Amino acid sequence: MSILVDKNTRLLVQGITGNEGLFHTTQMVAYGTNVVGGITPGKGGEWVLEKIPVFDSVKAAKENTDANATIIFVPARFAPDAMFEAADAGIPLIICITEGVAIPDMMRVRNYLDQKNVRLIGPNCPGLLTPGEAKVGIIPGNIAIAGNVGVVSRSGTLTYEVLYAMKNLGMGASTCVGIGGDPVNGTNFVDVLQMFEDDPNTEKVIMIGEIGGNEEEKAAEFIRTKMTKPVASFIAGQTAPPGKRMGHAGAIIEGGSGTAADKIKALEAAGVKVAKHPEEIPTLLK
Amino acid sequence: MSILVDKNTRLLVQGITGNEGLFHTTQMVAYGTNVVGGITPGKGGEWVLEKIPVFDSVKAAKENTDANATIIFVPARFAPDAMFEAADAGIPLIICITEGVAIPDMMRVRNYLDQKNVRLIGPNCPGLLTPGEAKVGIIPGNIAIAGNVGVVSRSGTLTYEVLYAMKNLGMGASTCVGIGGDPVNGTNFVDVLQMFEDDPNTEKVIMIGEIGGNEEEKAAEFIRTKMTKPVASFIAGQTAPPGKRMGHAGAIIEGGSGTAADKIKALEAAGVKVAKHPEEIPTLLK
Amino acid sequence: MKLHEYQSKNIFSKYGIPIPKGRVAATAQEAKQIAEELGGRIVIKSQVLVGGRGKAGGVKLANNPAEAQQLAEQILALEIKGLPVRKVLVDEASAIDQEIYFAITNDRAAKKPVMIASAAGGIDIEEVAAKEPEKIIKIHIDPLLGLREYQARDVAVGIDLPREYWKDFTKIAMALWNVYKETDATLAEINPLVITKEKKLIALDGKMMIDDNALFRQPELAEMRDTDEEVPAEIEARKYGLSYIKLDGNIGCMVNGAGLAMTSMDVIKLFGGEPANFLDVGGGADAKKVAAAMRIILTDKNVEAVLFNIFGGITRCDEVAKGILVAMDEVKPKVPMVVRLVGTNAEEGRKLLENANMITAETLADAAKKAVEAAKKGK
Amino acid sequence: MKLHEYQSKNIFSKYGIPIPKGRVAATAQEAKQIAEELGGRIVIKSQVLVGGRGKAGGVKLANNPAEAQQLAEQILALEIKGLPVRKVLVDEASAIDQEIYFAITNDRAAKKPVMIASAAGGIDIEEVAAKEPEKIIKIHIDPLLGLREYQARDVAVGIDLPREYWKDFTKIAMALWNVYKETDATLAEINPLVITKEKKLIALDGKMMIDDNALFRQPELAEMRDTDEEVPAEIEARKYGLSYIKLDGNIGCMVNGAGLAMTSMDVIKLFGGEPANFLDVGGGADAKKVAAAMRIILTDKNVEAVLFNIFGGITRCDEVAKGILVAMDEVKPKVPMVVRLVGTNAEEGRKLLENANMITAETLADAAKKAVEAAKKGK
Repeated sequence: MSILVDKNTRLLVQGITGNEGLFHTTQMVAYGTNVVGGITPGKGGEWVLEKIPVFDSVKAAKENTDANATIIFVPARFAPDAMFEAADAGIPLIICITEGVAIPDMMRVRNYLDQKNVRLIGPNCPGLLTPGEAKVGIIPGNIAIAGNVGVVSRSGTLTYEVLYAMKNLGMGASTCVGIGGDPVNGTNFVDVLQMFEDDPNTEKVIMIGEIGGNEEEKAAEFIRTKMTKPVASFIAGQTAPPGKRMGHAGAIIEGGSGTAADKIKALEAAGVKVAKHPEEIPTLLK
Repeated sequence: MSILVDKNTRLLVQGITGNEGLFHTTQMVAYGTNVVGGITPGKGGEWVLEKIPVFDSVKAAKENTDANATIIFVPARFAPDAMFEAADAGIPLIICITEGVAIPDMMRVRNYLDQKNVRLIGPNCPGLLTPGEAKVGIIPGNIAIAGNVGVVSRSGTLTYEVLYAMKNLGMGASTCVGIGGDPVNGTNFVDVLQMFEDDPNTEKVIMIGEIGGNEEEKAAEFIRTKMTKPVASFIAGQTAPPGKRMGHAGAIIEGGSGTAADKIKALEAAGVKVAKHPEEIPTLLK
Repeated sequence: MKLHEYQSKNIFSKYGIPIPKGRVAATAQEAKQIAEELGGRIVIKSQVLVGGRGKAGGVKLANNPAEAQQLAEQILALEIKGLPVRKVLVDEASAIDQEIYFAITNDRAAKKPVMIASAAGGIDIEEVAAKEPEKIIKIHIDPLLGLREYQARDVAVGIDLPREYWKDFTKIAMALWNVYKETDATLAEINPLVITKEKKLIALDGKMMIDDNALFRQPELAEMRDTDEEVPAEIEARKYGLSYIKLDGNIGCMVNGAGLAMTSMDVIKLFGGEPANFLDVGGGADAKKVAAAMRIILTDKNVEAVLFNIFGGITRCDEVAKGILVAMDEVKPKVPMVVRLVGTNAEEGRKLLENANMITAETLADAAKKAVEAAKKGK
Repeated sequence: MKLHEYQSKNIFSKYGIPIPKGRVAATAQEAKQIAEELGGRIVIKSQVLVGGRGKAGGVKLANNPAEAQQLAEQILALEIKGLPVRKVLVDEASAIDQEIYFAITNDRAAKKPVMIASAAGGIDIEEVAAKEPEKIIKIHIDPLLGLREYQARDVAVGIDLPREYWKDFTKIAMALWNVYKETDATLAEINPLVITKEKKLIALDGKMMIDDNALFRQPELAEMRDTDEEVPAEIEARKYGLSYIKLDGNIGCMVNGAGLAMTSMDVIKLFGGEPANFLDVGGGADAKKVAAAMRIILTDKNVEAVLFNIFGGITRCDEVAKGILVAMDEVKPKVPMVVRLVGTNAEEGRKLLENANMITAETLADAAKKAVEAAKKGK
């Protein structure tokens, strides 16, 4: 068992013939992910890796492959349209890897997708990995082993650090979910924590946060009130300089929250063990 | 019993201090409608008819009066905003009397309201009348008596003709619903027919249509397949010249449908008796 | 409000849609000058706000400026479906490989804007739609979100547009959406959108309609209205917020509400008469409006009787009665008048009209019968 | 990207928001000329992209052109929070009755734009927000529908704006929404929006931030970037799509991914070092980017050791290794380098670096420790 993706995932790749799309499709297929089709407008009818059909639109791909998930590798300026297209085609799970999507676009995407009952992971995220079943994203497959620890993270490569440290300790992951670090995105910590709480194969959870926003604080509240499974955490950015200030408005909206110290305090108050460096996290769950 | 409005309706009037708003508020109150408040931005704190408080916003009015319906009398260019405001304030039933609202605005309003589970009647409609209980609109109260015939109409004054003819025959209405004649509006024939079908106090239904669009054809299909109660109808516009053509696109979208002859044919095929002139309709249900 | 082809195409061009080089001319001499500037083969196109210009001889091809002048002269002398041609568009001619139909309009049933496209564009598009509906692509647009590029591509795929044109087509579609949205159009139509022999997409013809109810925020477009193309009585009616359409019958009608106005016409016909017009005085008609309405009805020489059918709601019958009195005083009508007032303030209205020389009626059927009879007697 | 006050206010004005008369000047002489044109009392405001100008003496009131020249001279000689003042805005002075705070920004938690307003505007607004949050009004905007007028009125009601100003305030709010939306702003702030003694609403000060990720479709705004206000290394970094922030420590870092970059800094600190910078080479970093990153790090004279921490995902370790080799060849660094490569193509990457003179590490903790040690040894 796992969450979000597994052996039954039938994946589309939007931007499959691009550099990154093709590289990571190759990696995903090598891992055993069931990539059923790809989309590159203007290249419909071609084939990728000799067995994956390319379509001109997500709609055509969905009709021909009965896909139930899609991963997006298109450039930032086209990514919003790709997300709209996937949602309109009725794909229930969208993973957007692309980084650099404009915030105004993401606000529109998120508000539109919320009406459609579509789950979005990302953008600017490493995607999903259910070790041994499906790799839907760019997390290197060989750095994680299957197990019973759910991992959720706002960061990309920092997540790899943690998975790698887990593996070195012989600790496996049920599913690793990279939700991405953008200010406006799809799935958040609380959504994933709820899924891990409900997943019988997940026994413990690692949550990797960073400075900015207040998603970690909300997660702490959720853990304190709703979660029965143990959670360990790490918050990146203790030494980071304060980010660009959004005028007075930023201070008014975000209030005093958002620092690493605040987040660590909230998490520890919720009974979460917080590590000093990423390689320490798995040891806290031993 | 009745549909949509009755003695328990707690009504707000948007544009209550305007000419039309004030005139019809007076008429509605005289009829016995429970008008609990009005809205005119900039006139909050004033009173109308010595007992109806005026508020600056629908939100304030809702909070202070616990209103469950609102009627809109503001000029066409402000009507879309008035509908958005009412929907956002959580009013579940909006009746918009205003005529001349632009179609692009109404497409946005309708698509937004559909997300919010808000019922809109109109715009460009005479509103609702449940004889003896509530008059929410501009239908003259004295032309209808209470009874068991549900009336639904796309037209304004033509509806009055029919109610008046009914009264002259001693036939009463459960509720009369003027849905308005605009190309893009809120509630349609099928919605109201379903409500009448479900209303134990409605035994028969009169439906008054006109040329253009295909709502009457859809209603005919609904009557044929879903309705058990007898329906009589009249379709206005048999001698009308063809309307302004919307280029080729209009013909392509609307196809051949929309003429009075088409609509009458569809209704008769569904077992509906169709009158030759409006005063004849009630006699068809005797 | 309809826009002329040249007006529509100028708007298209402003939004980045390629159109042929050309300009509008009011005289044959001007047409010649434009043809000289353009060089090469020229199309002369009558600018009238009706369809079927081509079949009426209102579109011609000229090989040189002299010919352009001669053909412009012919076309400017035409009358198409009753409308005299006052302007011609002088465009450079294009060598056409394929004609595509492409439009954005509002789909009232879906409550959404819709893109319509077909590989079989040109003048027979309606026939294609009727006989081979599978050749027509329709894609709805979310009015809150607007057109998305993938939808424009879906249209290109749907009409089997060769791939080399997808990018340009998508740009044109996005531009046409901006035209439609920003002008409050109810129709923005390119027919044909052509692929030229030089492998370019060009909007050869354009048609736009603007929502009259949105003109308050489109002052520039409102000024484009070509009143030369309208019946003077209809212009006059619009000035007063009346909705008037002239017909061929002998019984003038003034009614409040479009539905009741149509019904009144239907009932006149049912009792053997012929309506002379459609006239809706609208909701809340005041004395001034009613007086204007009466003047407009009576300018029609065919009118032999007038039927007033007012059922008061927003409209108050006493206000209508006042308007009738003002107008009678001013116009001094010689035809019989049948009046029926019911509803809001009907009593007061009837009292006001007591001393006017008018036939009164209780029901609509009764009123229609009396009007038909009165018209016959008058002869 | 931050805009200057004068740039923001020019944009406001273009959208119909009233601003004081005035212009920007680069010299005291120019400031005097502008003051002469304007007449009356004058405000001289330093144009730097940091807050706290007033407290730093960067905003002064002048009674006449001569005084304006003198004060401009003083202000143009200032350095505010490390930034030299290069321009001043010369505005006519307003007689102020009330200062209002009004802004539109994005609320990441709500995933929506939000209007923020307070009757207690001015420089102490953050203190108001912290101590008297009830004095701050926040109203969210549906990003698909846009700001609706009634919401703007709700703001006016919420800040107890006198009724006579509701209409003008609503216009300003709708205009500011258009500014925010059409410029892809993340912040459009008017502070203060003042009611003048002449009973007018005027945007006395303005601040805007544009989403860097949207600049591709805002070419005019992108050109407004004032690179004079930025650290040269950060400009250079942006050119290569790198995210670089200079810090005060001695250990340079090059990491892929913002989270891992911050973590690497945290771990350096944990083991007794001080990071010299934040540098995220981003996803899919190629050799060119990596070489640029190394050059940028090494321009910082404080750097005594460099830590490369690359965990391959989109980024391929072999590409990174190639970049390091190119850069080493070019820059010939004299400080010790600790490199750690894990993940996609890590093996190939390590092989490429085998013959380069670099310290390698297995874990991040190990790498950080080695870098801290190497820096110490180097002294």
